[in-house]
Amino acid sequence: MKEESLWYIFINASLINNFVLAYFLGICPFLGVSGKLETATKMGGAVTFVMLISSVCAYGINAFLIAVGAPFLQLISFIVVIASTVQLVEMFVRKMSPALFRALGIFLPLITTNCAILGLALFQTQKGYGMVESLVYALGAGAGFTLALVLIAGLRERLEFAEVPGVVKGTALTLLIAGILSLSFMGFAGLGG
Amino acid sequence: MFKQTLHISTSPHLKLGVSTDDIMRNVVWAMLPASAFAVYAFGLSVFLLLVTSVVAAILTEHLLCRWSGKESTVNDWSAAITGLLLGLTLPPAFPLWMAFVGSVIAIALGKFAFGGLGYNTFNPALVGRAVLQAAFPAAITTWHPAFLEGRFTDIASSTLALPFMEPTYDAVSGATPLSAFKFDGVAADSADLALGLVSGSAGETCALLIVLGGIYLIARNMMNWRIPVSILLTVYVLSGIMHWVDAEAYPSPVFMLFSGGLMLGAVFMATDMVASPLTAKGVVVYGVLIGLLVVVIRLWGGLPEGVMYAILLANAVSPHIDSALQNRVYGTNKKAKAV
Amino acid sequence: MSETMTIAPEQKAATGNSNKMLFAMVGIGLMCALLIVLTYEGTKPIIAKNKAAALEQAIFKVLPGTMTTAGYYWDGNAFSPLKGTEAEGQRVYAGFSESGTLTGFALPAVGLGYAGEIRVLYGYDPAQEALVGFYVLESKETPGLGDKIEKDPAFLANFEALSVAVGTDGNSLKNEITYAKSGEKQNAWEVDGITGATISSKAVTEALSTSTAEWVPRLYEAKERFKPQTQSHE
Amino acid sequence: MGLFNFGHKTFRHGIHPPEHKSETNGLPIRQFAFAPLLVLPVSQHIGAPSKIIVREGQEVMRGQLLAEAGGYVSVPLHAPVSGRVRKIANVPTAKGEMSLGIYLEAFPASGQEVLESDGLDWETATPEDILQGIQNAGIVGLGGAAFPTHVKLKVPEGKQCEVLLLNGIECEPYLTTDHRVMLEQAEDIFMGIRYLLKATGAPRAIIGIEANKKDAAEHLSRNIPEGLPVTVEVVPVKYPQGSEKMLITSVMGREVPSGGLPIDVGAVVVNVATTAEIGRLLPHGRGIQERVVTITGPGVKKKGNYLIPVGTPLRFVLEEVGVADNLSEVYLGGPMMGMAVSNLDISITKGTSGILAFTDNEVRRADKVYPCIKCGACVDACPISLNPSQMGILAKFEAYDEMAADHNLMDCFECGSCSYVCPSNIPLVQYFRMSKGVVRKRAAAKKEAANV
Amino acid sequence: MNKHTDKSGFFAALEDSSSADTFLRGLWKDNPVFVQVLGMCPVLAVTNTSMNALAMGLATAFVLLMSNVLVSSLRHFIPKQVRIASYILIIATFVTITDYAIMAISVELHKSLGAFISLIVVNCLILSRAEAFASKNTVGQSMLDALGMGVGFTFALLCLGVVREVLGSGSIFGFGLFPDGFQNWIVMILPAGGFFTLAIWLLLFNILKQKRATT
Ligand SMILES: Cc1cc2nc3c(=O)[nH]c(=O)nc-3n(C[C@H](O)[C@H](O)[C@H](O)COP(=O)(O)O)c2cc1C
Ligand SMILES: Cc1cc2nc3c(=O)[nH]c(=O)nc-3n(C[C@H](O)[C@H](O)[C@H](O)COP(=O)(O)O)c2cc1C
Ligand SMILES: Cc1cc2nc3c(=O)[nH]c(=O)nc-3n(C[C@H](O)[C@H](O)[C@H](O)COP(=O)(O)O)c2cc1C
Ligand SMILES: Cc1cc2nc3c(=O)[nH]c(=O)nc-3n(C[C@H](O)[C@H](O)[C@H](O)CO)c2cc1C
Ligand code: SF4
Ligand code: SF4
Ligand code: SF4
Ligand code: SF4
Ligand code: FES
Repeated sequence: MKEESLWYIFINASLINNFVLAYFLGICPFLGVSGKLETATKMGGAVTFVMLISSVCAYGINAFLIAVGAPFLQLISFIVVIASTVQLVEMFVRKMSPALFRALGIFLPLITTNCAILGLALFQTQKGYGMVESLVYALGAGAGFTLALVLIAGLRERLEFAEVPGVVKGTALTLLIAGILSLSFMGFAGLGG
Repeated sequence: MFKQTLHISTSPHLKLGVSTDDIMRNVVWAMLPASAFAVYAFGLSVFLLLVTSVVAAILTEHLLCRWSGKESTVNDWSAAITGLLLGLTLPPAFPLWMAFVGSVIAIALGKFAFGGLGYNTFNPALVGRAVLQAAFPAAITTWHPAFLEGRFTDIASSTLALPFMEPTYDAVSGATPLSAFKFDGVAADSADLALGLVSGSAGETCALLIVLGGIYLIARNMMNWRIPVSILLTVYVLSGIMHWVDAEAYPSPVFMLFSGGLMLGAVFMATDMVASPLTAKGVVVYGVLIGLLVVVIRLWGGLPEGVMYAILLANAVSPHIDSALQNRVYGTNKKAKAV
Repeated sequence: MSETMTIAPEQKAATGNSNKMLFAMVGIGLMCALLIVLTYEGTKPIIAKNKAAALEQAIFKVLPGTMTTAGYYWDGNAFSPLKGTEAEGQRVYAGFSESGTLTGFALPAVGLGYAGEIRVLYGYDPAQEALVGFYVLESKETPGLGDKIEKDPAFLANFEALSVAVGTDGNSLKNEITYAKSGEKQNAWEVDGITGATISSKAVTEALSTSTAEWVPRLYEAKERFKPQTQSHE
Repeated sequence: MGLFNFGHKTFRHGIHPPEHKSETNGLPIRQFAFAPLLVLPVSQHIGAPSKIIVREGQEVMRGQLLAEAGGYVSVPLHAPVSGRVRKIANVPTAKGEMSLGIYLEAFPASGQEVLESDGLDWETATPEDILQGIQNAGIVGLGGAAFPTHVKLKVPEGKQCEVLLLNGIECEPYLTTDHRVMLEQAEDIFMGIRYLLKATGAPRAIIGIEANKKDAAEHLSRNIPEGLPVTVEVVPVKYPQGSEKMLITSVMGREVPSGGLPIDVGAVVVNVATTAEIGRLLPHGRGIQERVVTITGPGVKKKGNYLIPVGTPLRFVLEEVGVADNLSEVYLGGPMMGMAVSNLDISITKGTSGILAFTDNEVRRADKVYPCIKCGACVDACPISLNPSQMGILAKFEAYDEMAADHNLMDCFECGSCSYVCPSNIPLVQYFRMSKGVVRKRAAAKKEAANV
Repeated sequence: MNKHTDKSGFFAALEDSSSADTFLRGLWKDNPVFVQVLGMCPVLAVTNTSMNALAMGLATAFVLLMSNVLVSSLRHFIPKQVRIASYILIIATFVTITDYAIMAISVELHKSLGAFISLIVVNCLILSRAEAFASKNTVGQSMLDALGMGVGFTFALLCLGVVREVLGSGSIFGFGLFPDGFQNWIVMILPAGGFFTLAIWLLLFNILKQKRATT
């Protein structure tokens, strides 16, 4: 059976099956913070950061649950661990780097209930990725999330001063842009294989 | 002596004198040779295809303006460009009803929803095509051969498919040079490519006539030459390097330049100023990005052709290019202050 | 009715607070765990049955005439009956007819298609030395194009008798499965592709080619040793 | 040619409007007729108005002081002709408002002689003497801005003038006054340079000239007096090279910092006609009475470069040169920065460098305005490298503060290059003028609020 | 047991006119998808067929109902400091239960909903109802609220699912709608189609709102 190369895992998670544009994960922060480029970039960074950490945690938990024969606790443990990880990261960042905390601070709690993080944990388990593969997967997912967010933010900033018809303004326009972007990302299909 | 009252206007009192509708009208002129060739090569079906897409685009623009209580903007010619370009990028025997749908989407979704002329962040014609490609992937990848006998009297059966119905394709159907290369490893002859003696989308086959239209627009200062030049140069250099590394696996740079929609895209679609960056530097970066994406998608992606996706993706990046590559305002850098 | 309503909060002052928190969390945790375990235990047999039925369904599809199946895995040297913890890539299912004769083997294979992985199950009949069945387990290929690999009768006809004869050396195929452009199939070991879905049909071909090259010689050699499950243990 | 460094030095961006200079650049400067009644506003310059010192009915000699400087940033006004002060009252001005001024009735047989006072010898005069002399002569910038020249020449403490830049660019289409002045008044220019070098303490002077006036450049460089540290620099033709910032960049390769003055990069810029005036007037202690004006445009019959007394009414000028019947627009100054006038009763002032008359045939008016199509033409035209496209959109959405804060609105010097090139006919520079006004008003209001 | 606690019964709550309002609010005026724009991921991801949309809607409604009931009944027992943690625990429990239940009902359905069943845990609709409503109201009221929101959510999912399936596959709940040879609009069942369909629904709502505002 063909092994997925690390390169493929990365390209797949970031471009081909972009978490936001193809898997619809993390749509709410996507709609919420994609209005300004600056916040979009920070949110992307925060999500990638948490993804990397929770990816490792999820890998460990899953191995443990399988060893003890309690797969039914998977979901509950993932969500508890992600929530606590975010708390810990928040505390840690606040202590270690107040500047980084100011930059990421308000975004971290938001991430707890972001399905992209939980989705990442579930998918990597479903795909049976090992430790390194999981990390690369998390990196790709985070990069793809950030890319989608940053692209939309640029377009939305530009459209702030446009004669957009009143009924399209707001969420509808963001969704239309996301749709077109999602179509554009279809061009990456088959890459990295 | 002075019978008339004098008019007051604010300076400057001189105008360069080329207005937006002039530019748009000339773009249509510049596309006519390639369009005429498309009709010549593929016959009646393409004639109907182009008429349908143009009429649908103009109609949609007019009705949307009416509906939203604005003055109709069809006489700025931009809707005609969108319609014609969309038609030129579709396969020759593409069902007319699908082309109609594509034009409506191009104008309504690609242009009007963003605020109309000047505000569309993506190339409207390509938005229309991208939606069509995702909606009807089979129809848009079925190629009709060029120079069939009787093409001026017969209409391809798929062209006249009933609305909302699946088309039936004529048995004869050709592969494009790009898919022939990608899937069968056969490279077409460069001269055939340049002259348009191959199959492909209606308006993309004759590279020479497209270049001619581009040169006309550049000469009249109605098009930014940096965009096509940077795209084509990037494609040439990158694919040249790959071809040099492995001539078996990668096609020659000349093949890359003249095959598929690259010429049409580089000359008429990437140059849509509305969705491209503003500054000279920005435009070059934009062109290089498109060239890069085209090469990557063609050589390593799943699809044989990637010009449409490359341009749409570059459209999405262009606000960032714009903000990163603004000109330095006179007298505001450190050097000026240090003096 | 409930005590919580009658106990005024101030009665349990600061000291009691963390106790209460602990108590609440543990209480809720226990209740949740109980609910989950109950559900898990309650649904386990049904789910297991459903899954087994789905698998059998698929196996029946790729091995015509099969009535019973038995799972095995390759431990590196020989085939042993499944224990249930083996990786999917190691598994193979043998099918038997009503009379207990071997109808063939069902194996999974994976290829990289247009929109990601394509998982298929195919049936190999050592008696005919050919693939006799094919079924797509999972694919994200484009509907209308790539999904022809599941529906296109001409394409599926490829797998009614696709030759995979074992070579004279016994550990490789005489001819590996190869791809041919639509309508250009010449030999019994070639897969006739689909126009407009070249990528997907090539991916299927490659998946089968790789998998058969590895498994078919092994299975062919050991074919005598597979018996219906009741007496399968060797 | 080797004489001067030919033509690669220039500034970023800019435009190339049709020049239309050949119609008048071969015509020598001619004295214009005296109008029977001159109209002299006391505010012909930037700064405080002059203070009138004559009475109604008083007879004055040509060159006599009519009004004295109203402060430091102000200059006196001299009588352009001998005659009688008919009235002191409000006079019409080009801006469309009325302002205080003098109606001066010329004596029909007015003589040519001019009242002189004590001259100023450039070799013995101190810099302060020269600055005072320049102010006394009523000299303001003849390049168009009409800013009192002595103020500009005063080098602030701690700054040093390295180069005196003579502006002989004349980049506005149609105008040829500076061209003729350079050809015909080289002596005066060099004399003026002597005064200016002394006044500013600059060690050398550079005359900047565009390549469409090579004859002038050759003439000047051939006649540089022995020992005078002057060089001539020819630069490629491009609008708005005549703006002092662009000129400094073209010739010296430096950029005047945003919000700064030329002296911040060691330069003082003076127009060649201003310089010639200084060289002509100061040795004799005279004041400005007349200036060279190019009268041209498709609606003018007798085009030419005329020496016209300050205060001559526009109507008189146009009647003398003859205009077409279907006259449509008249501009004071060049077509790029000049002002359209509707009232022909206004008069020539010290700042008037040209009079252009256009007929209905030439004026392209009320073109349809399209949305900005992001063509980037304006971005490639703006010599300050602003983003007029974005600013135009912001102005449309009335986001003035954002324009000023993020887009350097206040650095726009209103050259109009962006409006000239815009295919969508967006009134860009017009938007920016208005926006700057709003921003200034808001800043003033804020300041006031803070003070209260 | 006094009159007060009596009132908290489900049927009593239903009789109350403000309770009917509680129920209807989620359906229309405060529709979680079209008005509050909450829980968007499943809305877009699993609405490529009507069946998936319905199943996802019902699953979410079930979790919402159960967790609202539990949170509401335990509202005096759970200390403030750990309430969010308890809610998450409770929600995760019911999601796990739902997950296994669906797997028991149909492996096929479970496969097509994929990880999105598990992702109900982080659907903020549920957490926000627990926090904003159930923790402050009686069991009966909370049930009504959950039902209203759940039905509203399901309704919105169906709005998308039906449109996407009809155009994208030419069928509704798997039953063919059109004569043979109908051209499916495949884009509708692709991710982009999800974005577009939701955008168009929001657009329609906006137009409706505008119409109502002008009349
Ligand atoms: C939107 C879109 C989706 C596609 N999906 C598939 C697919 O799932 N499988 C496939 O083999 N080809 C797919 N293709 C077509 C391939 O890109 C390619 O054109 C085709 O496989 C070439 O086959 P041919 O050379 O036989 O025409 C798709 C194309 C487009 C535009
Ligand atoms: C209030 C004010 C003060 C000025 N002060 C000075 C000055 O101290 N030194 C100077 O060289 N120019 C000064 N200027 C002149 C300007 O820098 C500039 O030369 C004048 O506005 C004309 O420039 P332009 O013809 O390029 O528009 C001043 C202008 C104004 C309006
Ligand atoms: C857009 C623009 C164009 C100008 N063009 C000229 C010009 O061609 N010649 C000139 O002498 N001054 C021109 N000026 C004025 C100069 O900036 C500067 O004020 C002048 O050369 C100073 O000399 P003056 O004070 O003696 O007039 C221009 C100013 C602007 C803003
Ligand atoms: C050189 C040039 C290329 C253009 N290319 C396109 C194009 O590819 N697609 C399109 O819809 N409009 C194109 N237009 C027309 C116009 O810019 C378009 O209608 C606007 O994008 C609509 O706002 C082009 C115009 C010019 C001048
Ligand atoms: S997990 Fe829930 S809250 Fe997060 S993006 Fe998805 S739907 Fe929205
Ligand atoms: S008017 Fe202002 S913005 Fe326009 S080109 Fe001139 S300096 Fe630039
Ligand atoms: S020149 Fe006009 S149309 Fe072109 S970018 Fe500038 S403002 Fe827009
Ligand atoms: S918690 Fe989930 S549903 Fe709620 S806003 Fe966040 S992502 Fe969306
Ligand atoms: S004419 Fe060019 S600056 Fe005056």
